[in-house]
Amino acid sequence: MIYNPAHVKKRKIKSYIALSLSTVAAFLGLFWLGFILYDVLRHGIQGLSLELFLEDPAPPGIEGGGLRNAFVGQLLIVFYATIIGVPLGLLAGIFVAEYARGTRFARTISILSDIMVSVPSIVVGTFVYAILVKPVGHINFGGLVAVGFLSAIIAVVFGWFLSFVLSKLFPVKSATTGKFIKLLTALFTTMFGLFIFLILYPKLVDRIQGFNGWAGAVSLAFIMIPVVLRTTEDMLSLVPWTLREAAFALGASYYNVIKDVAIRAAITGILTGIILSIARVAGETAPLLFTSFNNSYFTLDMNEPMASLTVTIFNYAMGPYEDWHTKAWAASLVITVFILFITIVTRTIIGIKYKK
Amino acid sequence: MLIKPRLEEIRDRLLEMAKMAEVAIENAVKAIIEHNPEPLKIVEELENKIDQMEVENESLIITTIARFQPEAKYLRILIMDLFVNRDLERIGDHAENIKEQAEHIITKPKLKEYVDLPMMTEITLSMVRDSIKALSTLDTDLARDVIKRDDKVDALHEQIIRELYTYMVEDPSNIKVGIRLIVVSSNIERVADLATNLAEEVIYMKEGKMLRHQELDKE
Amino acid sequence: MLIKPRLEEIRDRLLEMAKMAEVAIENAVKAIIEHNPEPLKIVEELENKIDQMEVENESLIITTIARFQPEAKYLRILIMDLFVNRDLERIGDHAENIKEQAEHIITKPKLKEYVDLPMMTEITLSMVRDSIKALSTLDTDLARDVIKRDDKVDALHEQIIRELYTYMVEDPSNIKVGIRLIVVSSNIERVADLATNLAEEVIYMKEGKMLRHQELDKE
Amino acid sequence: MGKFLRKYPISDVIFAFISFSASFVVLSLIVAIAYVLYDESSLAMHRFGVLNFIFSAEWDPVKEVFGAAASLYGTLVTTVLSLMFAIPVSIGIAIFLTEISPHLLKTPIGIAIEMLAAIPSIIYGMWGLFTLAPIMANYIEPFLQKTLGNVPVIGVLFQGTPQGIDLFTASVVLSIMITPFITSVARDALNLTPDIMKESAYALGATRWEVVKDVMIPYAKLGIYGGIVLALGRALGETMAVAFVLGNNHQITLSLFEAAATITVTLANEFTEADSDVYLSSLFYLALILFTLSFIILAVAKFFLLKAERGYSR
Amino acid sequence: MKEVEKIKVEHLYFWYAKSKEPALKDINMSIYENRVTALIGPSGCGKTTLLRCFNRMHDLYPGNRYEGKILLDGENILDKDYDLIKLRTKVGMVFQKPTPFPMSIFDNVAYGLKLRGITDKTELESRVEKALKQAALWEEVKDRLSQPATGLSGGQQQRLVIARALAVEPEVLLFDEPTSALDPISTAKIEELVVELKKSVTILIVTHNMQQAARVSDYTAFMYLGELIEFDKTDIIFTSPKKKLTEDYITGKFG
Amino acid sequence: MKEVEKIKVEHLYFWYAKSKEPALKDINMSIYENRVTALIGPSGCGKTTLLRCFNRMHDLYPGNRYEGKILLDGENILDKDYDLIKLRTKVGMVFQKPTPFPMSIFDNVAYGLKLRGITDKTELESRVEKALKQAALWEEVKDRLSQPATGLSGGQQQRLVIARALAVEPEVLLFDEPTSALDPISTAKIEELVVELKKSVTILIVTHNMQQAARVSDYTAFMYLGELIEFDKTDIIFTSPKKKLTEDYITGKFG
Ligand SMILES: Nc1ncnc2c1ncn2[C@@H]1O[C@H](COP(=O)(O)OP(=O)(O)OP(=O)(O)O)[C@@H](O)[C@H]1O
Ligand SMILES: Nc1ncnc2c1ncn2[C@@H]1O[C@H](COP(=O)(O)OP(=O)(O)OP(=O)(O)O)[C@@H](O)[C@H]1O
Ligand SMILES: [Mg+2]
Ligand SMILES: [Mg+2]
Ligand SMILES: O=P([O-])([O-])[O-]
Repeated sequence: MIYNPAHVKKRKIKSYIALSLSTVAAFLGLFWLGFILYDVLRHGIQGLSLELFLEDPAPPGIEGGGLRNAFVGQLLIVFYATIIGVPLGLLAGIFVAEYARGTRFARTISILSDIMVSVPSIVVGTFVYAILVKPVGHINFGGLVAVGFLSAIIAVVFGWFLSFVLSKLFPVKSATTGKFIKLLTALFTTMFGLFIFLILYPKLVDRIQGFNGWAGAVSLAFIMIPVVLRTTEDMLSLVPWTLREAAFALGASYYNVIKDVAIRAAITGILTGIILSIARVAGETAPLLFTSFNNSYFTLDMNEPMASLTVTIFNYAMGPYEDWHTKAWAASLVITVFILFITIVTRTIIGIKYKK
Repeated sequence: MLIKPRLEEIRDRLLEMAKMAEVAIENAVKAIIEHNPEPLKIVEELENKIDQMEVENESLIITTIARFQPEAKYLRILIMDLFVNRDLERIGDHAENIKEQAEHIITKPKLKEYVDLPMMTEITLSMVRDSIKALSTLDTDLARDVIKRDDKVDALHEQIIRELYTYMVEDPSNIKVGIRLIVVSSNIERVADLATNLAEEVIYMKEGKMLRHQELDKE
Repeated sequence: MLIKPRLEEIRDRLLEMAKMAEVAIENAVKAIIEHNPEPLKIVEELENKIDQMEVENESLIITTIARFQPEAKYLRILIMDLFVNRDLERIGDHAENIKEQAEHIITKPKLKEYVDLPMMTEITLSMVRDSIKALSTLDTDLARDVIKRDDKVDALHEQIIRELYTYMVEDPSNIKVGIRLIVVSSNIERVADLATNLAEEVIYMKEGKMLRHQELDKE
Repeated sequence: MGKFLRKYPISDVIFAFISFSASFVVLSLIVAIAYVLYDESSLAMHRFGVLNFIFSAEWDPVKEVFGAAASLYGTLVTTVLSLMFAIPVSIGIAIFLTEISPHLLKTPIGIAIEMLAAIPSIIYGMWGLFTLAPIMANYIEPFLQKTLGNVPVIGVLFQGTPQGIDLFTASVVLSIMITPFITSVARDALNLTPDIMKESAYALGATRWEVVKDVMIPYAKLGIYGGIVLALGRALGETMAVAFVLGNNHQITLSLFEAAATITVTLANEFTEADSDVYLSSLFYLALILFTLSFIILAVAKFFLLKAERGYSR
Repeated sequence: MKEVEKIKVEHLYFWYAKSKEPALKDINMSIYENRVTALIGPSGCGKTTLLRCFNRMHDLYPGNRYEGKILLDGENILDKDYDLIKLRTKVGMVFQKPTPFPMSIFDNVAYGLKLRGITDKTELESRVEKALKQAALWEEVKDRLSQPATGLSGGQQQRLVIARALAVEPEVLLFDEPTSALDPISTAKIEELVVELKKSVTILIVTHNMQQAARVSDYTAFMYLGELIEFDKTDIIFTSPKKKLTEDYITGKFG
Repeated sequence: MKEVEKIKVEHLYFWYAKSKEPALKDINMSIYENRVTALIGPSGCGKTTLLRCFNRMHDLYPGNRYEGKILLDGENILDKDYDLIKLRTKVGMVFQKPTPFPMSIFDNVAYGLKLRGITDKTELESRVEKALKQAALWEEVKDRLSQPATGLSGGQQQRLVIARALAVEPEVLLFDEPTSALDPISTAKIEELVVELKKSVTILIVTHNMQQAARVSDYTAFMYLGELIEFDKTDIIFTSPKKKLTEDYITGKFG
């Protein structure tokens, strides 16, 4: 036994000091959080009132009014962002985690998504400005692409529904008829997608003038896509591979394996991932600054500039009026509470499901 | 417990073998007592069967040890089975030895009416029977009883030799048959020893205690 | 391989035991041939040691099987060791039997100068020695040689009985000693059988083949 | 194709194709961003060149002369400074969370720290403007000036009139923002140290700190680097948190107590006001530079994290 | 005991994608009907690889290549035209770790049946019950068929997976170290089940645990470096193998 | 063989934090110097829990509570005042999985020595060499002492960890299923090493593998539900245990 009491004592003191410093750091972190939340709460609560949610803003410099336009605008933008971003991210995640598992393509996509997740959101804003806002009056290439996406997604959702209904109506008897029905469905879906595109294009793109709600939704969607893709991929790859092999060994096709086994096993994680991505974009300001811009009037038309909470907070906080500052704090409180609530709830769910 | 059916199979085979050994001894001695070569045929036949069975059993037991890697109780059972198997085969061998002597003895006139020999055989066979019974029921009381009976057999054996000796001295023409009868008696005595062995195995099996080379009373 | 030292320990103990058994037989017969009770003391002593050792060995072997769960070769070795152990103990028993007869024989005058008995003993002891040698070197050729020598011993045994028979017929006062000498000869013959057994074990061990109950030549 | 169809059920073919197209979107997005930004900034690139634009500190919308140096400088200073503040604190927190905190507190404190990351950046900005800036201007900055301002060499950093709207405040806000990123990556990395790894160090008679220092930190090293680089990327691209407290002043000053500008702040404040093509194109040019920078840095972070992962799985 | 040949492997070679060396070299063996055949050998010798040839699991990954023949009831299942779904109906498989699908217990067992287009409820129910009974699980789960399968214990999950495989009435069942993730009690249960099941199916089992092979199998194949070294009755393999390599492995001289 | 008592456990109870039931109940046993003592029993019976009492590993987690005594060389190591660092110098430990620190091979072995303030290079070198030789690893690593320890194979890593424990010259060595993560060849090596090491240290080994206990240990303790059911010479435990519970466990009726 090699043992020296004096030396041991020295080591114990050193350990004590180092660990105390770490504890101080942790409390510093907690201090900032508490400080910020306390401030938001303290100031925000003063501005909370029913009018805040029910009235549109009063003209600048005049007291009163609310932020109804911004609340509604925020909801619309986030809603459309979700509609556009989630299916794309989800499908892409499935492709990367399943069909392309282990290939270089899959690795490239997931590394690129990781990078995309952290690309400065303001850069995404400038990008969307360039494709969806600026080219007004010119050939609207960006709008074309955006509407293309939108119709494709609607068509796919429709096609899925169709195949589901058909399979219920005509239970598959033989493999050949099954393939036939699926082929028909696929063709019909494609036609439907084209049809939607032709209807939507003039309706949406032609009427857009400068800043517009769609642009905001699309920029948020672009931020969501990689997030959803990565969580979907991660959650799917947490599903043990042997589970899929077990399904294959029973004679299932890969589509069946994905639908019946892989997605089912990963669904909680995927859903929480989606919700977290919504929470994430709900707090974004920078990408909206020059896409959906701002609008002091209430509107539901996505083709017009649209107010959002975050941009409103920016403008009001920078503005000269005390009343604006109070409103900005109140809006901050609402958005913070919303995001923190979602975050905590979903993280807890993930924690329960995956950590244990 | 996948090993259990195997153990039962072995047990059944040993019981069958014991029965055969018992019948073989019985018939070999019967030929002498009844002065009749007929029962010897049965002995011949049984002996072959026993030999064959011993080989099969041994391989079965060893295979079972190799495959099921038994511990404690099951291992003790199997090791006991291994010895029981050999002991039973030895009983068969003794039947064969007796048979060989009997073939000669019955060509000569009968020396006398046998009294002690049937009695000794009877006790010995009861020992074989009971040791086998003790074995299949793991009844150590019965096994201890078997071991005690061995003394009786030993005494009878001495008695037979003494008697035969007087016959031989009386009439040297009896010597040839006398010697053969002594050999028969020795063989029966050996069978009783083997039955004692079996009984000891049972006690070892059940209590993990080795009895051999110790007096039963000293326990 | 943690089992190896155990196997060696067992092997060494068996060799030691074999040596003792051999010496015991040698001395028991020597007492008869030299008409001298002195060597019997050694027999007595060895017999006790052998008995004790047998119990120890058996427990050692079973413990080794239980603890090391051997397969294939090692299991065959240990099973063989188990039987060898018992066989050696039996040789010890036979020495004891011969000793008992010898005690009586040497109280009577010598029947004749023994010629066949020493020869038979010599061959038997050579069989014991060689079977043990075969065992420790796993030399199957030697083992086969041992098995062949058994015929010689059997022949000598017959020869001895025939000779003694003439002595007994000539002079009935020889009968008592004659019977005892026959018993001695039978015991030696049994020892030769056991040596044959050992040799067969070796062959089984090495080749996984059971020889018993088969003619060697038929192989 | 015929053979392919025979081998795989049609449902597989359709689904694989659809999901492939979706995953292709990600790829096209990155390329599209790079291309569009390049395309839009080509006017400015033509006029000011590359190196010239990067190293010129002049930013004058009236004269239509633009250079990125001032914004770049602000970006770099705030980033570096915020990392300097955040790294020791984050690692301290991570150590506290993995090794010191009582089990009951681990989850709540962990969640609390992660909540810092979930708070929208605009809240940081506002809080920085209304709460932190006055505190900085009235207490902390004067104090620093008094104590460190006269120290040779580094004293330069603390000159000027403390107003709270400056590089220093912005860096502090940023550091609070990125702390949870480093913390959570570092904590996860530290947590990946298997329990028996730690226990075997304890079993050798190590103290708690020795276990952290000799086993856990080396074990988590790559992960921590990755977290730092990730945080670097965040700090670089952060907009709203600094927009309020930096003042948007295109100047290069050694003093930390001066207003300045970062690329993001410039974009946020001026994009909608750009009234000439060159002005807008220059802003796109800035965005392109920022995109390139963050792309490179994030690629590096990814590299570290991947390597770390591979290290653990071994 | 009359032995009927169920599967015959002839000169089987197998290459994993991208590897030049074959993972299986010239395998020749017979698998007898209603017998348990065990595959043993040191880690990496190709046991799993061989097992997965029998239901062409390897076809899931592009680039893997077979040569030689595997005759199942006289038909070569390695034929390009052999219908994989038919093959996997005939040849079921159970994996190392239990793989219950994220569905109810009932749906797990019914899954294979549903894939085959059986939708009639009463038929499904009776088949599920039969399979669960065969897998000795019915008594334990009959009151909670609609609960998620993940709530079962490891050993129960493994029996569920066996029931799922049995539901489609396979003729051959492949087990890849089915007990290596289980505790000893569950292991004993599965072993007994395997011995019981051989009455109705032909069983192939890969195991790392030699004692397990010794306990449950009728035939044992010893593999080494992708080759089949010895194939014989289990009784013989474990007491007097013919090949030195087998003997060394069995007595524990290596892996 | 004269048996010298190295450790004496007297009426030891142990509670995990938050659990009311003790995980160890009234354990009484002796551990003899230069002997290998094996702890066996079904999963969850408290083997690991008992083992970890001997170097007070449980103290790392707050709320765990001991009662009773563990006398090491006559001193009660459960005393509040007993210096843990001293205890852990006397009592080394080796875990289920190899735990090489992320340093070079040399530094791994030298780590414990450095902690204890040994900085002299030649002394370090000679001690490291000695420990590596004791752990039968010297020959395999002497040419690459400065390479990272993670590059070693699993079995080598485990021997490295043993060398690391040996370097500080412990008097007792605790092994918690040291081979459960290893292949059979490495397992055999570790087992031989354990038997060899008992010449210089007293060894306590927890193992799931009964055969391993049978092979390496001189004494075996059988535990069940937190109690010590039987403690005796290994020879006796494996051939004729006194208690029915032990017999049932040994013959595989449960766990
Ligand atoms: N997907 C794969 N690609 C390439 N080589 C592989 C693959 N899977 C296994 N191998 C190689 O094939 C050989 C046989 O592997 P296999 O998994 O069949 O061994 P095994 O006998 O089942 O071993 P274990 O007992 O460890 O499961 C090994 O050398 C292995 O490295
Ligand atoms: N950290 C813990 N907190 C509470 N209870 C525990 C803890 N660790 C183990 N236990 C409980 O203590 C009992 C004994 O556990 P222990 O790990 O000692 O068993 P073991 O015999 O080593 O089992 P195994 O063979 O599975 O390793 C078990 O019932 C277990 O559930
Ligand atoms: Mg015979
Ligand atoms: Mg344990
Ligand atoms: O880019 P932001 O996170 O500040 O919106």
